[in-house]
Amino acid sequence: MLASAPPLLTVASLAQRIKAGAKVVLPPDYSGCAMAVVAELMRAHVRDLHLVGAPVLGFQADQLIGAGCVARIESAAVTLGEHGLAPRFTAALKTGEIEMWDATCPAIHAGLQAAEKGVPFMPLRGLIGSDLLRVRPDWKVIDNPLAEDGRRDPIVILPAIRPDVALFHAAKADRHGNVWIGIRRELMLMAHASRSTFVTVEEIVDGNLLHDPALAAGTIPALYVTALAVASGGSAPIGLVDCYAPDQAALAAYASAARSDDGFARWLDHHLEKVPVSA
Amino acid sequence: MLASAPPLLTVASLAQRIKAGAKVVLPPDYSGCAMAVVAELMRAHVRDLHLVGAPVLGFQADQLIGAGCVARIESAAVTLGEHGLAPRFTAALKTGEIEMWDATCPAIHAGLQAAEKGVPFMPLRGLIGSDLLRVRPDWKVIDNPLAEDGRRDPIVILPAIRPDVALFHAAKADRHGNVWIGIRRELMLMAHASRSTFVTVEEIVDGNLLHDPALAAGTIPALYVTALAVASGGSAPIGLVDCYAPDQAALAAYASAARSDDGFARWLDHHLEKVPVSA
Amino acid sequence: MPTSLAPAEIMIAAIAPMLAGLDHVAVGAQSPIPGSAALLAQAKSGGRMRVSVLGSRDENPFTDGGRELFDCAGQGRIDAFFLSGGQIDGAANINLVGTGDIGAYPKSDQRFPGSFGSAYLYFVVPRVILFREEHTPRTLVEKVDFVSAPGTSAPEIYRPGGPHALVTSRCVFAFDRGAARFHLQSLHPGVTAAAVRAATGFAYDTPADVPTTPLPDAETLTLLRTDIARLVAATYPGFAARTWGL
Amino acid sequence: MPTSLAPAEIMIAAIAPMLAGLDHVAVGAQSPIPGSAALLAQAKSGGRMRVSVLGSRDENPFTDGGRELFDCAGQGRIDAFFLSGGQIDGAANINLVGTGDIGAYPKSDQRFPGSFGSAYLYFVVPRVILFREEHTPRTLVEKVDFVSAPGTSAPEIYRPGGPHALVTSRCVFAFDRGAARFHLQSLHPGVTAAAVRAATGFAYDTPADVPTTPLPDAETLTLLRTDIARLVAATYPGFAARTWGL
Repeated sequence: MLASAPPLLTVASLAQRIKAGAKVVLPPDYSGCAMAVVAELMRAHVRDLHLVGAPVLGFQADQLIGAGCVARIESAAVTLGEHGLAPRFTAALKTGEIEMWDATCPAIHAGLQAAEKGVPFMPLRGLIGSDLLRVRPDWKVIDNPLAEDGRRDPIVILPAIRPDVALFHAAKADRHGNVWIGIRRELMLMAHASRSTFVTVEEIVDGNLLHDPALAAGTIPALYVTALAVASGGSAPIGLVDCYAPDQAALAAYASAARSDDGFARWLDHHLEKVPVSA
Repeated sequence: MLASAPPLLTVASLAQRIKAGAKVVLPPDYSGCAMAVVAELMRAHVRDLHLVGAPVLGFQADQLIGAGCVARIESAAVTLGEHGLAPRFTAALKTGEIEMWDATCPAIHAGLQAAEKGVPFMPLRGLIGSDLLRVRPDWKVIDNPLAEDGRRDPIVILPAIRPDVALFHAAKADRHGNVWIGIRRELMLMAHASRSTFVTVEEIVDGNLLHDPALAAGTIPALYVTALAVASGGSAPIGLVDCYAPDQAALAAYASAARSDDGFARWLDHHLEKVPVSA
Repeated sequence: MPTSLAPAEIMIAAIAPMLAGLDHVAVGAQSPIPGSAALLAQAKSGGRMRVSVLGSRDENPFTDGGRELFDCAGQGRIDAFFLSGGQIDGAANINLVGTGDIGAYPKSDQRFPGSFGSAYLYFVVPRVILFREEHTPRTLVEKVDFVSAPGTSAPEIYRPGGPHALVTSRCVFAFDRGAARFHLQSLHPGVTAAAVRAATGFAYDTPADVPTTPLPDAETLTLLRTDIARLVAATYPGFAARTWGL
Repeated sequence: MPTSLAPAEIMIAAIAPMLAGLDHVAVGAQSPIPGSAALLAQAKSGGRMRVSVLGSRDENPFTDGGRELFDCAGQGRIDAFFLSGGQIDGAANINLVGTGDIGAYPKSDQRFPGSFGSAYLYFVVPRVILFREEHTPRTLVEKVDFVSAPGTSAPEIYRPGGPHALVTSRCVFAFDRGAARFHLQSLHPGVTAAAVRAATGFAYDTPADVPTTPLPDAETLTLLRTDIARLVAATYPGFAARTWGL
């Protein structure tokens, strides 16, 4: 089994596998964000990423937009939460630098589930009458083909969302490449739906997570994992539930600095200096 | 929180909540089967059940059919596994006593997921050209409405499966009504998809399963649980993974006895004598 | 009657009775006022009410990932939810995307974070309570610039849910789904109907006699400022600090 | 050349090379012969091949419930799977439902357990290997009475997968998807082409020269009877006892 385990890379070499133009699905700030990889993507000036929020985006997206790495955002929201609006996102929309595919949370979950199931679309209730349908020409209203005898029942169908890359951070993996995510099942959905999955973890543990009945229930099997890297503190300053809390001062400092182009540029220089080159 | 916990009943009074004519979804033999409740349903001669296999059925269905409790089976298969064909099922099909809705495993999963998501249908690949479509008029072939410019792309859509009752057995629950199922996520899907969920467990544990990050990942929250009962050994003789093994001798004895009407009748009398009235 | 109620406390006290008798109330992330109201209503129900608070360590019961809240609502298991809007209009349409001509989308004049789950939950949760502290012609507009989620739908549209009321820092509006229109239900202490009219960008009905928003009795206020405040602080520490100095 | 090969061992040895070079082979519950072949092929790959065995404690990697095998196949992550049939016909249609006139459904003459996942997996798994020990005109029929899953599909049908070969206790048939027809690929030791013809209810092509099914060399047979047999015994104890006395 070990021979088929995904490779254990450095953070930088893992980041190098994420190419310009890739469609990358990222978790929300409350799940596991691979901030160490985000730093490497910014350092490498990876271009034209299509970021998908599962289902919303925060600091990761704002930073990548500020660093010029993003061509398109597909998300139900982009926000720094209690730290306010996402300033680089807002600025980039104003300049027209990025394309925006506004969505609603369950539509993104449904699109990822369609990819997970290998079906081309998924139906979803709601949405009809929302201007989201005006700005999302890829979403379509059909009449429910199973509606009772001739009754009209309009319903929206959404295309599958199949990202090239799922990228996230988790507490632990084993040497077989199994990754423990606990109740953060959106990470499992991301891995199932995506062509490749890159994960950073706090630590590699001994044994096999799938052989422990309690841990297995919260584990993404190695067969979905393309490559791993150890990044201790890899989701700082956003934090990782049950491991470390958000660094609110650092997050506030970012939110403040990113309000201007210059402020962001200074923040980025300083940030990349602090993140060691791990090649 | 305790005030909103589902009630803890006896096995018999839990069984009494499952009414004649109910659409009841049951797990396969390798998941958790509430055999103690099945015995009470047979004792009470509950009639006209519509059993849904998630996605296949085994001993539970064969026994309930033999006891005259079943009007319809909806399943991808009915089998006693290494103990052979399901004899009461086979006999009831011959007499026309039960209606049969043959399916295929992923179609049942998809139908339950449609109910879980509150959508009226789910698409599924495959199936076209199968005679299952001839015997399942509720399944329909449509042209994928999102197919590229005019290309024909036939695809099957399946109606949601919304059972009245999900019934299963699990290793443990807590006093809040949360039920631990580990990797047996089909049980969670069943609970999400059904109007009511009845669960027997080996034991009630102290504390709150949702507050333990490892156990929470394999836990069905109490909000989906209608009522619980403690049934130690409640899935014998089929067995419960990590708790107790199948009693192959008892299973073989059933498979042999159930080959004839008389043999089944004797087995049932003897079986209900052994299962104490718990009311 | 207790004195010096915080504006947030008046809103909390106004929302809580709207939840009485419900089985399951869910609250989105970063919604401390609805969250406090739901926890208060739960305490008043003797714990019979289930309250699910997204982003809470102890009050979040979900174990199937980010989709579960929406699936749960789609199953009909959530009786009430809360939505806000950068703009809210008189037909209870809400805008969480941005202001300005939709033809210029996505170059909004002012960009909001995005629609979150509103375009779905507004349709399937029976009792959606709108809340917005800022009650000005800027937030309560005649017609939203972008409909994240519509207040009402044509009869053929599947819609078991929809708006119930709008609670602001000045008053409570009740919503009539048939008429697709708000009416002024109650005024917070010290607020006049004329002041509400001046601060509101949309048309609504005003009954001859508008009562004052019922304020919490002493017992309720004590409960709110002690047990509930402590629960709230676990999920919304900043809000609890600002409101109750916790 | 080892003597006294069990019939099951010949089938295992015939299937294993069909899996060479694949990344991920999945095996259904109660499929000991394909399961043994997959584990043998995995050992031959130096562990590079991933094998997922449903119902196995150690070789089953799935953590998302019963649906995951099918989702995983739909994602294109399963390269080979195995199906059998109560009836299999010359166009590789398989019948897992029952015999007799379909007009009498569900009152089959002989009822089989049901279609399981065949009506889906046959379409989406690139290399489906059919297996059936009993090679008689009763099992290998001209036309199945009920098509659980069709062997081929019209060009407009989404179908990345389909049948690759049919392995029985007598021989190996290869399947040509374009022609929708089997040809005799190899005969197990001691079996004649005429005997296969007499035992087969469907038409197929027979090349002028039909080789003997390659048998395992001594090293492979030792591997099968030691390490692989032990792995197999953990999931299929009855089969391992019958075949290897474990």
